[in-house]
Amino acid sequence: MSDSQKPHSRPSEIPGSRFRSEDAPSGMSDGLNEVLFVRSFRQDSWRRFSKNKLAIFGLVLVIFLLLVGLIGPFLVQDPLAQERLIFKSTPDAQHWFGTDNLGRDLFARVIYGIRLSLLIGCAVVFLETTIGIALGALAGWKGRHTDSIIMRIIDVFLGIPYLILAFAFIAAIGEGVGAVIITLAFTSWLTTARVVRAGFLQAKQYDYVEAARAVGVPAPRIIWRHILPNVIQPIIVLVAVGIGAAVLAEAALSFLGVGVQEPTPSLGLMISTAQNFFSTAPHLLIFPALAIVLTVLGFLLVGDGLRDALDVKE
Amino acid sequence: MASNTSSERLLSVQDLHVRFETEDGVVQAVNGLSFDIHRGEVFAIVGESGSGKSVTAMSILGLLPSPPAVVEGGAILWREDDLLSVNQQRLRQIRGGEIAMIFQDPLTALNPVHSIGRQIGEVMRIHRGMSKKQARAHAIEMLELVGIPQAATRVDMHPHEFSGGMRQRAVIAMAIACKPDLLIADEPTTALDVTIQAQVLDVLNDIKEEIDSAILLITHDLGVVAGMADEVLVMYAGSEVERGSVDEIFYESAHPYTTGLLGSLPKMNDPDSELRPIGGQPPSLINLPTGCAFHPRCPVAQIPSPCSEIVPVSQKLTAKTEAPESEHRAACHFAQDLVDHARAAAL
Amino acid sequence: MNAFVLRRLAQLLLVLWGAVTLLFFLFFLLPDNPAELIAGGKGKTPDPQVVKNIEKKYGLDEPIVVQYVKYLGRIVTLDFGESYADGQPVTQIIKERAPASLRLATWAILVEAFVGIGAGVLSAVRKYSVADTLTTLLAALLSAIPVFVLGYLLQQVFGVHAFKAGWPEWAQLPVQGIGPNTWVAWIFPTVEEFPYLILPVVVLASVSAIIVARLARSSMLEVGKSDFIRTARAKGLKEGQITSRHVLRNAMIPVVTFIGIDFGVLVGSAILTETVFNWPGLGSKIAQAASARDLPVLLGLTVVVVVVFGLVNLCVDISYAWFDPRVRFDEGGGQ
Amino acid sequence: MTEESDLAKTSAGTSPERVDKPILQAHQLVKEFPVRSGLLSRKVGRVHAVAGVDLEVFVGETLGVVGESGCGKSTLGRLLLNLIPVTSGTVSFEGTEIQGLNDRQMRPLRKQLQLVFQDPYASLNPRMTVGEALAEPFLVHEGRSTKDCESQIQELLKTVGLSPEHRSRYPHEFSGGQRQRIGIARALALNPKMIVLDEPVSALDVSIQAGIVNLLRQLQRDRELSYVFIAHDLSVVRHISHRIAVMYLGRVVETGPSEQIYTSPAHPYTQALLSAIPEPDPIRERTRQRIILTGDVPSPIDPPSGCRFRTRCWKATDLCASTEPELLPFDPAGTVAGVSISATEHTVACHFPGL
Repeated sequence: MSDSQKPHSRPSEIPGSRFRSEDAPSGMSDGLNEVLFVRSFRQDSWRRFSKNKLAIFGLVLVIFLLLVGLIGPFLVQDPLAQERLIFKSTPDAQHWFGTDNLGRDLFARVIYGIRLSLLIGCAVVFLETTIGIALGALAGWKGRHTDSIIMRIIDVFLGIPYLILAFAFIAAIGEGVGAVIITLAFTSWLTTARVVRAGFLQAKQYDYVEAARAVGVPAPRIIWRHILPNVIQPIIVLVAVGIGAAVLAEAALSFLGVGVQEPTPSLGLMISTAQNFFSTAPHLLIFPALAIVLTVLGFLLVGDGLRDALDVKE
Repeated sequence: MASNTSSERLLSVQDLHVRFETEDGVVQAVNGLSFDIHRGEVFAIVGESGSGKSVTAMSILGLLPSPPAVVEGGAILWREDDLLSVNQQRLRQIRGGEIAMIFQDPLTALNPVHSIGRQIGEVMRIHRGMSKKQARAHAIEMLELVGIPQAATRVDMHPHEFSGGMRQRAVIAMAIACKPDLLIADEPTTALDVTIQAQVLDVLNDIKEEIDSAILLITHDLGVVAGMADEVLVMYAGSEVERGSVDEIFYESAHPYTTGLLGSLPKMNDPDSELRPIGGQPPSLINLPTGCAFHPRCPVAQIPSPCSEIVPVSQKLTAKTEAPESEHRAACHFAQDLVDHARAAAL
Repeated sequence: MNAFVLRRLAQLLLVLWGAVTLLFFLFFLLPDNPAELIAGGKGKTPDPQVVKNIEKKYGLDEPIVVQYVKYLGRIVTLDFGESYADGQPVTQIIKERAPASLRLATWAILVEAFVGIGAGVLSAVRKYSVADTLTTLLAALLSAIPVFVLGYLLQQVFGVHAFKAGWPEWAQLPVQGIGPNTWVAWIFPTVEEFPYLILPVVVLASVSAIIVARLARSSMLEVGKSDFIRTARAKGLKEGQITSRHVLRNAMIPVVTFIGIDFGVLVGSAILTETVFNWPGLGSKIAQAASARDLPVLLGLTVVVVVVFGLVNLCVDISYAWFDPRVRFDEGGGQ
Repeated sequence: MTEESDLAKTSAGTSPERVDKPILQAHQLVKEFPVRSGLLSRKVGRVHAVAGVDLEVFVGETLGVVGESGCGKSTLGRLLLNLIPVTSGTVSFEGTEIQGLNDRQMRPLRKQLQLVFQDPYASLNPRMTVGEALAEPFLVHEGRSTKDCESQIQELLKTVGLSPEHRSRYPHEFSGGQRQRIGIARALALNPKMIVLDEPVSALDVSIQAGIVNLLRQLQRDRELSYVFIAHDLSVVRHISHRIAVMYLGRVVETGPSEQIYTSPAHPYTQALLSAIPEPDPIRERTRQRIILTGDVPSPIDPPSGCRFRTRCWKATDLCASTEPELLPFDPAGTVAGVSISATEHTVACHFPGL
């Protein structure tokens, strides 16, 4: 970095030290920022998040669904038990959502389906984020050839449409819950890695990172204390959005018959089956579909709210 | 020193108040500022970050983003119009046509996707109804006027192909394209290197003669003020603390803040003198000190009274005999004493 | 400019090679023996002799690396092999099905771009208006509905319900297939074909269009805050002129990038959409091939999709240079 | 000769007597950044950021490095600290060559050699309290936790004029000047012998600048610190420096005791630079003559042949285009040339030096 390329950085370029509002005047004398007493970043973000009605709605939805996923299965009937005499029955007091084409309690299946969706979503995002941070950090910190190689790998992965890549992984490792988790994780770490890499490249230019080096702080501590906390915001957003995306992707794979297999209660699979009976039993499709929509919606809204609150730029 | 009171008054800002309603509270950016600008003069507003000088400049053309900015009370008179209440059509006529602006950062002030010529020509097309072709020809003329070599080829280039100094010249060319009566230059050289700054100041001085306008110069650089300005207004925390002719401000400063600013500058001709910083920190505009906003940092403040209790009004100071028209004013309870002291010391 | 295009083409080849390699090894390292699949299909135990013959016929008895090199060689001559399922040459399948997918995708992208950008610009210009709030809500809802559910709902409403409730003729839409499929006007549908196109295009475009709208909105607002907009205002431009001359083109830069990247998502959605609407394109075939483990078909069609994806992004990059003159000149400099 | 060293001493002004022993030496320092392009990031050019710089810094003195943006002064500062690898040349600190040492090998030296940044907003991690930031050097070098070095942190804060209570606050709660004081405190933590100050006051308001400059001068007196003070603001540089090196496009074009550089600049660029500074004195401003340079600084990717300044120089001849001038002792009388170069001497790289 020669100094010609390094513009006199303005305070507004530093994360957390900027006074924020969607209508913040740009090009306003930087002094205005300077004299404003700026509250701590966390308080600030929370305040913005809590003012966002949609985001709060999403958060409530997510908490509710998490409770459903955690506690629900202990309260409902066996989702696999077939009550042979009541196929495709409409909702009633005993079977709140009715029964499916094999006479299984749909309410129980939807609850289990939500649990499975959340389980898959969280597991996928955990794996994906771990891989993404590791590779992104490696590329961003090491630079040069390591960076080039990782970026080329990402290019290749990005060059293959997501669902096709998922088909390929599924083809190689087989079907079922575990395979779906691994498949989705290995096909979705790209964004995280790119974001982390970009964050590292930027953070490496920050004066305080250079200051840490100048004091003699060893690399692991620089990464851990100085860089990661400052690239974590976009990752938080990606995690929230990622869970929703994984839920959708699982549903799509199961819908196409290459994901979770019968008799495991998966929402996508339920919808796939229900299509054949829509005219006689629309509830078979509506309830699982509603469950997916609410789950995804919750995480998307939380993600969007976080994006605004943390002021993450795409 | 040209005496300006007799020449045509162009702009009159009267009791201007601007606040910003932010999430952290209300920022009082400008508190009751008044000044007049006459044809042919360079009027400088000097202040440090947060003093409200740029906000003042932007409020003249109604360029403050609202929200969060709220301009309340006061008037900005331009000829017969009050710019704060004038209709949109007339305002657009004035913008770029009668009053033009030069911004601080020439890189961001230019649209990256359009050619320089198109951006300069645009002003002519709006205000003079020129055709594309005429506007381009005029743009070349303007670029030549501000000293850009090979203007005929450079006119079709994009901003990123220009160096910093050339960009600022292009911005100036754009501002003077319609020969405005008032040119507002908001920190026109702050983003530039010293040798380039000298070039740009030179251009500004030349075109001032050329278009016979007035210039409102907003800057924090007292050196630039000394070289360019006729009249100076010093701002601190959104208010006028002192105003007068450039000589009065530099040689007979009547406000402790002005004195402090001058004292904190390194002197080229006296390198070994100890710098005298102004103590303390700039005030928060959300929570201004009571009384005189400068009192917590002021070396001559009498606390509690009057400095921390009574807001000083800007008072006219007795002029030196040879300058009867002087409008030297300062907002300090001890302004007259300080001036007398300064004069006594100079003798 | 030419150097730029050449460089991007070279990059595309590299990505293509990487993609083929990745997919080849993923597909061919799977636990099941492909020959057994061909002989008996999933879950059956075929005669070992038959399996051997098949292995010989398809060269599956050779080491994997040899198969890989041979496959690469064949791809270069545009030979993607034959379907395991029915022996049809993959090239034949591509020829038959690609135009249908192309028609669907082109129209979907057009709708996505125009509707998305239009709605986004409207939202940005009338910030916090009813229309703006509505797009926000719709955006959240639409991105949460799985493509196949959306498709199915539309089928029920405009196909089944419209018919039952006796809606006007134009609102009763076909829900399956592509119609006469005459291809008189290439990707432009004939009058008879048009109704078949509506629902699949709406489904395919909806999610992306809504993202484009959100992106265009935030991008417009972001650009609206930049210094050069203030300059434009100081010049005396009308707000409308500022938007059309100064905001729009700058704001479109990230939107165009997104539309390019989004093509990959679109392909994924197309697989689902084509399946739901029984559209005879590449997407539905990919889905069939994937669940039937018809590897040559899957691999061949994927190669086509990757190439098209790459070309689309190349076009995006070129149009980028028009939107943003900085790109044209930055080629030599910087990282 | 003697007269010149006398001058150097007087220019040191209020600072302690300088010991004539270099603490930091740079020899033929070169830094080139590759310009990459193309598929495989091929190198298509080089930014000649620093192109063969020699300099020495003595114990207890301030060397001012002056130049406009793009002259390579910030890059030079980082090279002196081995924060970026050199392309060629040597940097030795107290006789030890430090170029090419890796981060671990550098660690013991980091105690001695410190850095203060231009932008007080960017140089502090927004997520660490002041106490944590100041404790970090102790943690890294002495393995002590924040609690163990509580008293040192309080002492440091007092030294730079802040209150010890400030240690639990976050950077955003401070004003620009206060943050710069924290940055200085961090640099001082391990009691360094030498600090590179990269435009430490350029981002600050004038009323705040003066306080920081005074603090730096006082610290130098109290601790016998050596400074490399990088700046584009010539008036501040003069105020704090004993010697000055003027840079243009990656090269030192003139160097000497600050008094001489300011009163009798020999290089046309130095002359133009000095004349371009606007002075806060209306009468002087009205009367003085300015040298206004034409054009802009050429690109460091493709610098001019011969003398790098010749494209903007009013004295330039064919000689300047063909032959690169060496940094040679400047003798205003023009009688003797080519005697041994001592570090305190006034040297200039120009074929036609003088007024």
